[in-house]
Amino acid sequence: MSQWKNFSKGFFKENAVFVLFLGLCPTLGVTTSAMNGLGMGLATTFVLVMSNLVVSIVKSQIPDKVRIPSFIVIIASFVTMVELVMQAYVPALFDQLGLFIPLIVVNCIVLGRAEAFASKNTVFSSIIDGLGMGLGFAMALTILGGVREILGSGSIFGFKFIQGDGMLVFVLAPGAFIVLGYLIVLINKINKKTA
Amino acid sequence: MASKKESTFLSMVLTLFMVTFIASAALGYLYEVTKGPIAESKLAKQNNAIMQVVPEFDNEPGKEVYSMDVDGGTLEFFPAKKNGELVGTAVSTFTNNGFSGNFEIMVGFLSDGTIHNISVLEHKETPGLGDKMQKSKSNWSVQFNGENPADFKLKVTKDGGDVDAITASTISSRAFCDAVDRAYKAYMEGGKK
Amino acid sequence: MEYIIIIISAIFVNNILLAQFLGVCPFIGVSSKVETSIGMAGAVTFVMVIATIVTYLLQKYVLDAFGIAFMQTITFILVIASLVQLVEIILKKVSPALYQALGIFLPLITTNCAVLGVAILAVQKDYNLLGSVVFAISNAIGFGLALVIFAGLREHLDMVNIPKGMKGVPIAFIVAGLLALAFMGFAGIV
Amino acid sequence: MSKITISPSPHVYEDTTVKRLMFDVVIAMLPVLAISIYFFGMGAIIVTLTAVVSCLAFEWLIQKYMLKQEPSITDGSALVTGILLAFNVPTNLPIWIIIVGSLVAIGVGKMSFGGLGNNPFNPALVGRVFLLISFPVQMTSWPVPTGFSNSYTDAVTGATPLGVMKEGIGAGESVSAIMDKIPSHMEMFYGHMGGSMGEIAAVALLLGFVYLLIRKVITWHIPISIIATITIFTGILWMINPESNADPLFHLLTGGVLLGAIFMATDYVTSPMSVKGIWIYGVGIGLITVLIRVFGAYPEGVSFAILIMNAFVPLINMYIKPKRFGEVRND
Amino acid sequence: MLKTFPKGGVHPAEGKYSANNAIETLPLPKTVSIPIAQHIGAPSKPVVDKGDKVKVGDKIAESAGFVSANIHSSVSGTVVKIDNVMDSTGYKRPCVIIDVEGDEWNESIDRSTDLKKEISLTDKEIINKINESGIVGLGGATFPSHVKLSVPDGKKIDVLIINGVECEPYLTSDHRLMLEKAEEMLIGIQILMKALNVNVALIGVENNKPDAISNLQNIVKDYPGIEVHALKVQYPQGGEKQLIKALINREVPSGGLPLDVGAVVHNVGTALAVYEAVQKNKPLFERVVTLTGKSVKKPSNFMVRIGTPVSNLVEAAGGLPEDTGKIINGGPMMGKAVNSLEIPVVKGTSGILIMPAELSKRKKESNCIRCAKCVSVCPQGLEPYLLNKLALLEKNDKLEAGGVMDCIECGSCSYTCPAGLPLLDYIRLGKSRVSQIIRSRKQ
Amino acid sequence: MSTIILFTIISLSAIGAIAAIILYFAAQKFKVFEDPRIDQVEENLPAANCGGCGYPGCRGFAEALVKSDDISDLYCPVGGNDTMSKVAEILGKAVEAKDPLVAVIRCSGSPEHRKKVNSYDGASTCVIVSGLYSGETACQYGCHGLGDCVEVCDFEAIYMDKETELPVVIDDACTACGACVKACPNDIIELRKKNKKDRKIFVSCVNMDKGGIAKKACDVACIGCKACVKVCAYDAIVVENFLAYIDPVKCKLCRKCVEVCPTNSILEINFPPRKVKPAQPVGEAEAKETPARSTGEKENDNNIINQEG
Repeated sequence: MSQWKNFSKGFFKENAVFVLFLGLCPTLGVTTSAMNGLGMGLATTFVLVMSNLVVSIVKSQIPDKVRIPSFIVIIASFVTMVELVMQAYVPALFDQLGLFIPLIVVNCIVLGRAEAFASKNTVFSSIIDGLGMGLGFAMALTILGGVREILGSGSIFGFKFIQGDGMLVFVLAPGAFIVLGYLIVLINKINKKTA
Repeated sequence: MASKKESTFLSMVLTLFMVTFIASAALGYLYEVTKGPIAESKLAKQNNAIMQVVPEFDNEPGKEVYSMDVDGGTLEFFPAKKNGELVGTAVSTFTNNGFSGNFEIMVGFLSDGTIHNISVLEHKETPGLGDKMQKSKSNWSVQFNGENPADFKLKVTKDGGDVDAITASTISSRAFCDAVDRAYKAYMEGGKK
Repeated sequence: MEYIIIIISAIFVNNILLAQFLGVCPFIGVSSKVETSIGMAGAVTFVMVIATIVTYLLQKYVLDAFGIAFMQTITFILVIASLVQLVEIILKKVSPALYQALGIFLPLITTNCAVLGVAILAVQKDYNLLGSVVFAISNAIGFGLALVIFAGLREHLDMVNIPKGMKGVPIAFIVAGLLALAFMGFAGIV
Repeated sequence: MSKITISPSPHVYEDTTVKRLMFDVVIAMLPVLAISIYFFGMGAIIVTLTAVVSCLAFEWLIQKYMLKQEPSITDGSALVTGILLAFNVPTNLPIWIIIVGSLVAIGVGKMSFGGLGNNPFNPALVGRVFLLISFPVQMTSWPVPTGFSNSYTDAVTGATPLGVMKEGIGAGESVSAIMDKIPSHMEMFYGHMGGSMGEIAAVALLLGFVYLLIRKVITWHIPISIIATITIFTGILWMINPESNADPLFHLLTGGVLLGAIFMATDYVTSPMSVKGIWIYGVGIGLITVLIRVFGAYPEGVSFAILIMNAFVPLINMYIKPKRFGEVRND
Repeated sequence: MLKTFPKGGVHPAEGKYSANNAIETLPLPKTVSIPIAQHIGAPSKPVVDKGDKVKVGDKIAESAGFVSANIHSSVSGTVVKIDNVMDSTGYKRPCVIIDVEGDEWNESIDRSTDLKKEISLTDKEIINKINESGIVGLGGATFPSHVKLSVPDGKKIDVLIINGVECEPYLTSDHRLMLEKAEEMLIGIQILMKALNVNVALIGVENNKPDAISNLQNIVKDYPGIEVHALKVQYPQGGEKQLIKALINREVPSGGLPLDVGAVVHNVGTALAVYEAVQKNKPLFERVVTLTGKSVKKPSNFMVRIGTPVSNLVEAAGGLPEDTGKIINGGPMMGKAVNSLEIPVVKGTSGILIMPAELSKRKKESNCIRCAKCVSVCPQGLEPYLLNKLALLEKNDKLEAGGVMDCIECGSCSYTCPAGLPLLDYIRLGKSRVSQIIRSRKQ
Repeated sequence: MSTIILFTIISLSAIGAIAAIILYFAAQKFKVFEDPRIDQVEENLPAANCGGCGYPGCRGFAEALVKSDDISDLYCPVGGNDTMSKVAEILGKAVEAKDPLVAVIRCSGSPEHRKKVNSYDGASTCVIVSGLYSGETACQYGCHGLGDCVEVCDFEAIYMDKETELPVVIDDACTACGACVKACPNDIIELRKKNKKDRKIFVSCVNMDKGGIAKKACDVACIGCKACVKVCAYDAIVVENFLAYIDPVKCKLCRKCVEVCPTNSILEINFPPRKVKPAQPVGEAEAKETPARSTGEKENDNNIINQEG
């Protein structure tokens, strides 16, 4: 597989959110606005890339039985780093994302990629894979956040374009589920057409 | 591909130990590095909130904070001083009657009890409804500014008070009044130092 | 009374799945049959309660005691992962019947953010040990309730002709959305 | 001789069709519509027409262009959804909001599941609750029933008796004091009060109920179980403390209890199949309604209660079965 | 209050056009094709060969087991061949084809019309006689009657139930029998009572046949132990289990037989056949068949020899109407639509219904709206909408758990479904799949 | 080094070490043996979970493969010989190579050839019609045309031809899983050996009526005349119950039988066009024209589909 393909598959063909249905908790939880989605997506991307990198480096040194705990510790370390750094330098975003930052650790994508890809591939392709999957995830979150923001608040990236409120349901829990449901249908359609 | 290590007892424990060792060392170091900025940003946030609700000051209210237990919770008082003179007190107060549970606001009182300004610290109220109490969402809370609860009834008009409720969010408005009222009473009953 | 509020809040008002989006992956994954969803709910309850107790003690006697609260995430997840694996290993040997019923869901639970989420939330909310346990149980019940209702709905959907593009996960999300919409009615009960 | 038809038995059929059932429901709703028009004037007409036309249009468009099916809007189900949606909103709701509601009701609530018979939730209620949460301000300012001359665009608005009651009790007033501020029970009975257009006139709703019973479109079980539960539950609360809890009759006459019990909870598609199941369903709706009304933030809970119990229906159907003939009991 | 079964049921339009037309004897056909399998159970073995001469009442095929029945010639003449001919099931089955020559009866048959009241045979002899005469249930199920009368050890029968309900719309053959042959029928019932050693026999008649009820009630006074009960007009009142429930309030357990609740059910036609066999030594070779339909010129009840082509009946009733759309062997609820008039009348043929084209198309199908009407009309307490879906999705284990084997195929669910769904079609399919599974499990 | 870092390292490492020790001993103490080969085998199966092997899903099949000593009876029709040889390699068991198969439809009774005499008005599935007399035509053996086989095909390898009202198999998509064979109530569909270039010769009829009756019901029915038997040089054709059957193994695709069949019920598919025989009587040529064209069309259809697929 060429590295380009390796990178780009995370956007459509194997998009974590729309196609593989992974990492749904933050996907639904933080996407009340496009900005939040983007922030969460980038945080996850960082963790993904770094954990993929480390896992692919140390893979041969780790016995099978403690593979999963070791991976989890590696991932959790990076998550904690993100946590600390965000708390220090972007406290506002950190407050917005709240609980979901520590929960990156249990995001199935991160562990999934470490398990399925990084533990079997070279360092370079692992980074590319992590970057692709992560940015694909960020893209999905931004789209979802964007749609919810447009419909729910009448703004995009905080820029208000209608007077008053939008349809509030979309910034609340039910809207998250419904928008994601229809987005999946849409992405499937697009994927099928390009296939 | 390099051959995998075998899962012996020693290798398992050793590996896990190594991983946790490195991880914790790295984290510990990072914590040391970020400790300062985190504390700073927290302080900045607090100061920011205080700054919004009281007139200009030059002391560090966060350092002179004192507190008082009221209604099963704790109110914190941040005295703001300019040139050693008390210009106002920021009171962080709470209510449990919010639409979605409790929320916290910061009320700034001038020394006579007049409300200088109010900001919302933390809330879970419904977006588009209760969250209009935030300044960023609407000007609703401005109506409190400059009013002294001594002659400004901290109740929504429906309940016979002087506060115009947020449209369709009487509960949030009522809870908001409750929080302000709690701060006012505490402030007047000995919160004033 | 305090505990009743915790219970009602966790089950109905702030349902962990429908309002807080924790544990959505297994929610979508394991909810196609009522029977399996009951098994999953049982397994989650079990793990959630044990994990909350262990992490509570850990937080109180290790993290807080040493002033290293920032290590919360990493220690919690490590403990939960080991715990789940331990439970799985023991269950497989001790009670194969229970393993058949619950055990197959255990690996899924490691990555169920509901467990970690509840453990962290219980610490954040400053509950005491009993409060934490009540919180964990009621969240688990809330999770189970949503899961079982949802599984019932999905079994119903299996029997009707869903449009082709909507089949499977998309329609599940729409149903989840409508369920969350219905649950909004409980707002303000506590 | 032309070709002989062959088919498995039976060879005769009852003349009831889906269409007939749906149009019977429409007929049963006419008195309610009439009273609404009498009290709210043009607003009632505009809202109903908008809802009906947009529901029909969305159903047709979605079937034709998205699902690529033979459009079946003539079966009357979209018409019923449209009227019910209109019944559940204030008569001064802006047209575009009604259209959004219709789109959600038909598009999300019904067609996403494949159309009539497949949807687990009542489409009209999905539309209404969606609107209620999305546009809380517009959905909770009801025009005062001044009569046919009532203006659509700038009617005087007020709260429903339920809203007034909730506000009052919340503010610590006594029930008897609040009662003085709202219409009498008799006025409520014939519909002289603020509220969504379909829920005000108990007398017209009961008329529709009788018609549906006579035409055997519905059985009495669902409405009666809901009404009985609400009566008993609120009755107990009332007897405990009549000054902080309204009387049962007040609860029955206000809000959407009758509309919900007669026209929406009885929706075939989203109600249980067995009589035992129907009792559980009805009692559940009643309990949740009172729970929300008395303890919750919303003054009215019928819509939510029905939607929540809709969600339980598959489970009820799965575990509550009719007693089989000759069933060997193990107990 | 009239007695009835407690749960479900429908009331289709009755359409009993031929109720007032007395039974006519149909002229002999030119040839008859007598299938060797006219009953439930093993097909009989032919005992005649091509070229043999037979008389009316001669045995032409022999019972091939306990659950099987003898077949007798219904005409006199020459056996032309034994060949596969399509019967009412649509499959080609072996038939004995006889060219009719005159009408010469077997000498042993008592052709007099005198009533013979006293019963001289013992219970065992009666059962043997019934077996010998090839009597099967004439209500349509065609279960060999002697099997029903041979009560297994350990079972106690205390009541005989006679099914005169005729709940199928249009059909009137039992109705006419109860009017015209009541006396013979009652003696037949006494014979059955003797064979079963019971003292009570209850005749259930649907209340839409008041003349038959009053006629029977008049005569029954002379027959101790026999009672006549009018029943509510409600389909499927004539279902064995429903009839037992309505008359003696006992519920046949799921998967069980009437025997399990101490009852045996026989049709009125069977009772008459028993009388003729036991008292007149006349085997079962003719029966009453209703030929009716909305457009039929002369809706009639005919006494027909077994093996007569259906076309002969149609002819005698004024020919096939122009607008014929469907020809049904049996009643409209449970009968089979056939595609040819050349099929022979068999022991189980109670009527031929000719439906005009306008009535023979089904309702247009639409989505199930889950109105639960099917659940409320199911006399067996099943959930047809669910069984239908499960059968469609081939979920056989769930079908079995859902009680598909309890379905009596009465058709009430399909009849009532406002969406016009072919519920029973699929349930029947699911039932056959499940019964196959059950059978293979037993092996 | 600050104390915080020290505490951090000590506590986390301790937790990690303790967890590892506990897990290690638990794993030792509560060991349950599970054959690791099951996973290996499963990885090599196509994961279509179609049930074509007769087991519930690929995992079930994998377990069966590992457990049984002789796996020659077990066969994954979807994965074919490649998969089976891989599996055999893993398990160290021998596997016989099987001829690839493809489903063929043994009925040519389009409305053109087989007149409809009744109209069916019931649930739209072949199983139910098959319980009702002969269905819409006088041939009770032939295709009912309601597409039960299309319904069950997981690979979209069958579709209903609207004109002929008969199902058509897309050879390239067919995996010979046998689902359609099971679904057809009239046993019309047969899995036959796949020949070079998808060539096929088979009797496209299952009518077991006597010649006259069969012919009356359908123009292209096999009447059991045995003309094909006489002309076959390889003993590949047998006639039983008035119906011919060509043994796919013995058949050498010589096409002689196709020519002699008086009702054109033997089909040849995907063959190059025949050389035109010069000395053919005019009448016979005319009689043959219709069916010959119809098979030609079939061939074309197939080609088009192959290109698409």
